[in-house]
Amino acid sequence: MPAADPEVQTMNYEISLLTTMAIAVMFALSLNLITGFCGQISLGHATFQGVGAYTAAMLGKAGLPFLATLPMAMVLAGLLGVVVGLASLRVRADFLAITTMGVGFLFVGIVRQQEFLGGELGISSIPDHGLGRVGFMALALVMCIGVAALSMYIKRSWMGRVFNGIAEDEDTMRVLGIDVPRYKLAAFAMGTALAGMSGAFYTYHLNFIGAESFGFVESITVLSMVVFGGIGSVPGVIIAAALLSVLPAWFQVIGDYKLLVYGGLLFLMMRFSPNGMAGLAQHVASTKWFPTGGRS
Amino acid sequence: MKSRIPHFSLLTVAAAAMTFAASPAWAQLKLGFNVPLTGFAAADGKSSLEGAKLAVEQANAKGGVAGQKIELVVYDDQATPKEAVPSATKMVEKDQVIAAVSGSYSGSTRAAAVIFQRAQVPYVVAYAIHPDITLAGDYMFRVSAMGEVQGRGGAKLAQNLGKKKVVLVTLKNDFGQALAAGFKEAAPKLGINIINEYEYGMPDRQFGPLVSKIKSDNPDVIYASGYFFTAGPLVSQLRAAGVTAPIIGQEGYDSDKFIEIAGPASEGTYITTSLDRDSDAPATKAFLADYRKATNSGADMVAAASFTATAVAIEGLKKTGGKGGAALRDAIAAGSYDMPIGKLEFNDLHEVKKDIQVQIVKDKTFRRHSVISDPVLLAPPTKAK
Amino acid sequence: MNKQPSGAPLLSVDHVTVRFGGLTAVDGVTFDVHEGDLLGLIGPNGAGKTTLMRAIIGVVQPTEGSVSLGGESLNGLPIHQRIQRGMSLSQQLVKPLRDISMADNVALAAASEKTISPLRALLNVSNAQELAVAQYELQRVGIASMASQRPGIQPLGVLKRLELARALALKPRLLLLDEPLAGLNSQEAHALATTIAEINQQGLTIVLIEHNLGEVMRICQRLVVLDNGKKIGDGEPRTVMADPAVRAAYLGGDALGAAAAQGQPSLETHHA
Amino acid sequence: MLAIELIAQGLIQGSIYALVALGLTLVYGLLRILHVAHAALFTLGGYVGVMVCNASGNLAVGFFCAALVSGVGGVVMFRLAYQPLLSQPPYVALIASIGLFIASEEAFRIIFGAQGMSFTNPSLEQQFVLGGGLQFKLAELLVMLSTATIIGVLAWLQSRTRVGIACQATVSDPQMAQSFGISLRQVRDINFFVGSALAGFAGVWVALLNNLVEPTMGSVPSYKALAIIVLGGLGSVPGTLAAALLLGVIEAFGTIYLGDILDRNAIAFAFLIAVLMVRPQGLFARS
Repeated sequence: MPAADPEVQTMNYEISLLTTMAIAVMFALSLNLITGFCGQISLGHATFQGVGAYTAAMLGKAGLPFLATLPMAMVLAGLLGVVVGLASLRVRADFLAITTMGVGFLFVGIVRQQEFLGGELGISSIPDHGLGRVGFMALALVMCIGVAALSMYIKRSWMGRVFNGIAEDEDTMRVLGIDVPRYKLAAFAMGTALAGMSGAFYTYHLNFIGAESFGFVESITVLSMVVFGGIGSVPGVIIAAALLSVLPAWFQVIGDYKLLVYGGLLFLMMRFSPNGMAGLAQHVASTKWFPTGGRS
Repeated sequence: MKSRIPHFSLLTVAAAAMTFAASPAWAQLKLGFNVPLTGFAAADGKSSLEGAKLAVEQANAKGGVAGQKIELVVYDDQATPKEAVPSATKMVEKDQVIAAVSGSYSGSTRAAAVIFQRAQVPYVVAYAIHPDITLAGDYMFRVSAMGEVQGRGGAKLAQNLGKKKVVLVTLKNDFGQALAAGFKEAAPKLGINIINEYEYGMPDRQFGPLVSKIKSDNPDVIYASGYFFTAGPLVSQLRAAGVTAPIIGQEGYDSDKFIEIAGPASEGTYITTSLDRDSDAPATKAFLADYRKATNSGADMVAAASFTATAVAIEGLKKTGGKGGAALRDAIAAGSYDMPIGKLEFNDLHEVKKDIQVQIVKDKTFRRHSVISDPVLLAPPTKAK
Repeated sequence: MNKQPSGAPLLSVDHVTVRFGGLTAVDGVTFDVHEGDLLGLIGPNGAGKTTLMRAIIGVVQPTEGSVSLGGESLNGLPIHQRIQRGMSLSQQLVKPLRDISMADNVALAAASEKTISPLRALLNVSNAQELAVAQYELQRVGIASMASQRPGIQPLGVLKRLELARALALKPRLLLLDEPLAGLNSQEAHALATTIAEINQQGLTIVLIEHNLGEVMRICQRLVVLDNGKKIGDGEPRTVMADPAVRAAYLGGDALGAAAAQGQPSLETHHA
Repeated sequence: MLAIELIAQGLIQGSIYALVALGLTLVYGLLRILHVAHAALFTLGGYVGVMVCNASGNLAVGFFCAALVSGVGGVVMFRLAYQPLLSQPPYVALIASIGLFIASEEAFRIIFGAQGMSFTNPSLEQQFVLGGGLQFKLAELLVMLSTATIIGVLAWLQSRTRVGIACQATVSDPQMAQSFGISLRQVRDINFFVGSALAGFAGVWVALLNNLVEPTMGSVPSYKALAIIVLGGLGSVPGTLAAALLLGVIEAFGTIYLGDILDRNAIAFAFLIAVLMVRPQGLFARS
């Protein structure tokens, strides 16, 4: 194994951190479509990242190049998303969070029992993506920017306006002639497909996956990123996802108190600024420096 | 309707300050160490850290290596690959560790192994038992017996105890599965009949249904894999339901906490491990005493394995006078070590071939029961396979 | 300018019955609404008016009978398909979207072709055309000056007009108004009733549920009276109110009934 | 014979689920908050129970202190965390509760150590041999007995006393209840106290059954109780009890006969999702 030339080698830490950030932002933005724009709370979103990750891993080991596994990962995750979406339409609004949580446990429970998916040992020795560490990071950043741009576009389009209406009051939207179930399914399909993409990147970034990496804890973490950033706010979610995804690495210095601080931050943000960082920024902007008041 | 948000710029300032904290680096021999200090594996992480620290303190007390003190650079990887990758990359690049030791579980250690191999940093693994770790490359070393080997040892113990019908209770993680695979591989050759196998998850503590089913199976012996926080409740519930068949455990049980939790029910439990409490070997006796002095608690298998892995790395450094890379790799590979968990020599796959110590719980403590040293049965995999 | 009732009715309610468990809220009600009508649907509290309205709009599925629009049965269709077929409802409890402007609220209704399917909605961004429609409808109901403000800070009268503007922006063939005057003082009620009458005269068929008898008598050409789920009166306002059965069931024979019986409601009528 | 034992084990596990889920149902029925941090009070009860019992040598005192401390803890959590967030959308309280739960698990680890705690001399260990080789620990019998009595008393309180009726009224229509002179704050405090005390009580039972309390013992109840209150129909005490016991028995049979297809959690949630597909309003709630 030839040693990579020292200069590039010292940047690996930053490169892997940036790649982790890009994947986390992609994943958080995909949930933001479902929960942020369309108001459907999902406590099982890591399941769709898992579907994407396992699809990419299996296809990769079967010989497909990384870029070919990407669309397949998105399609499969999106399909499962539609199925879960259909099921969730039958359920009362406040049961949706618990139903999606149930789907999350079902996914982990089934995957870890299947031998062809590596069972408890997970899937390892996944072939290299062949783009080189910097190339892979660049692709991840490009796709991440693409998802952000798509989110901004959707928010400004009529689909975004309808999603915003559904999030606030479904019944009124029905009376305005909106086919609410189909819009919810569209949000689920897009959100889960993008989560599948982030899963494919996750697989090739860590080149080793196990069912445990897509469980309830991960679903809570990504939901916290969206809510911490400011539900529905694309810049807020991007910043929150980037920060929270590498927080454990920065918090090494606090070591033992890392999760305590993470839990505390989550609670304090919700307690004092329910609209997350976006709400905080908006509040600071509207009172301190711009007395004329931005959007109240 | 929006609630009035009080002025809270303090929160944003606090978040910003966090990002710039960095640890100062001195010119010393840096030894990397990834260990789960938080999360579900924090209990083992604590013992592992104590063991590694003891080894470093002892080495520094004797003048360190070639006049330089050894600094243990500790990273909490929460026993998950997601945390292990950045930690390992940072150890290799930022801290530029000369060697590294794993005090963590298999998931995180496998992910870190790839990074240390690529950076040509020797990585000595304490108790993570997944086969992929040493397959990652020639810079990888493992000081404890692999899961399959321990599983085969367990089958041999069952045969030695003259038991025929066995029930397997397997913890659903790679540790449990590797042990079960080893046991199932050896059982038919030793005339042992596995009548049933049941699985349970890491968070499970109540085993009522499992215990009832085992009672109806009425086996001669039970081979149950787990850690003290799962095995303690399992053993006490088995005995409470009137199951009297002997129970064979593994190094995961090997902690005083197991006896404390299971209480009187733990009496007579066998475990296949590599830390012999009644050993007359000086290294083991010294370690047990030093550990109790340093932490005023009894040493467990995880602490002994982490101490051993750290000591092996340090002895390698002594031989190369503090040089790392290929020289350190060859020095470690060639060495033979007298450690608390036995006499160690690495084979070509850098696995160790050593005997299995069988301990039994007698009046509230682990005592020596027997030693299993079947060179064929317990041979670790070699590069050829 | 009384509209001649043209041939086929626009909305026909045929023996509609709605039962919840043991309770029969609507019992075999039948009536037709023709193009251009302004029909008042009245009756004492609990007469089944709102339940009938919900059966027409599709919130509730009738146990028996059928509702059809322009000759086409609506049975089994979800709400949004009834709306897409030209029906529109202004709800009793006004629920505008609070974090967007009044104009945007109405524009959302005006964009019904673009939002017919999620894909088409994704491909359309501009709302200039819809904002123009919104401006026109808001102006038509007399609250154009507040177009860019948020609904949250508006008085009830304005919100009721916003609800009306939103219903009109759907360009419906039939407009159902569920107690639009509820909660308004007499000037506001009178002004809004006049606006409703003008919109009807501009050619829109309207079915109005309302308790404010004074205004109903003034602007409606025809009344249907419900009591205990049954239809007990259908026809000209004055003849219907003179019918003893209606007065007995509806007013229990107290003062207001006497005034109606004299045939001179104190308010002047606007029948052009 | 095995079937009887499996049912018995299912009821034992179901009793623990019932005690935890009951508190959650009272809180969710009242405030529509997904109170994930409720499981932290379960863990707190476990620790207090073990420490007090080890110190005083008397188990009953341990139970009493655990219920009391957890109960007060619940009310404090309500006042500090949820009261100010009542006007916010539901996900705000959910994430705040998750943050509280993560922080509390870590606090337990830092204060009480990662290795967990056990009873110095575990009690209720005596064995009971019933007919046909059925053998139980005294603790296993008592957990079922105490759960039944507590829930019986609670159901009686809820339907027969003024306070109980006030609580039920507040659940169905807070504004209406207020207009009848019921102090919402008082009702919410009572519900939080009783619900949290039950969780603390359950924590001590689990400590007894496993002879182990550890920082992460609340992680499974934190999400499983949510599944139970949905199954039981929100806010209904009998519904929650029935759902908890049923889930316990289903898990007992599931782990044995479905063990190699689904793990324990997957079985519970497969059952929940199947029920919700057939009866969207939950198993025992009226439609």
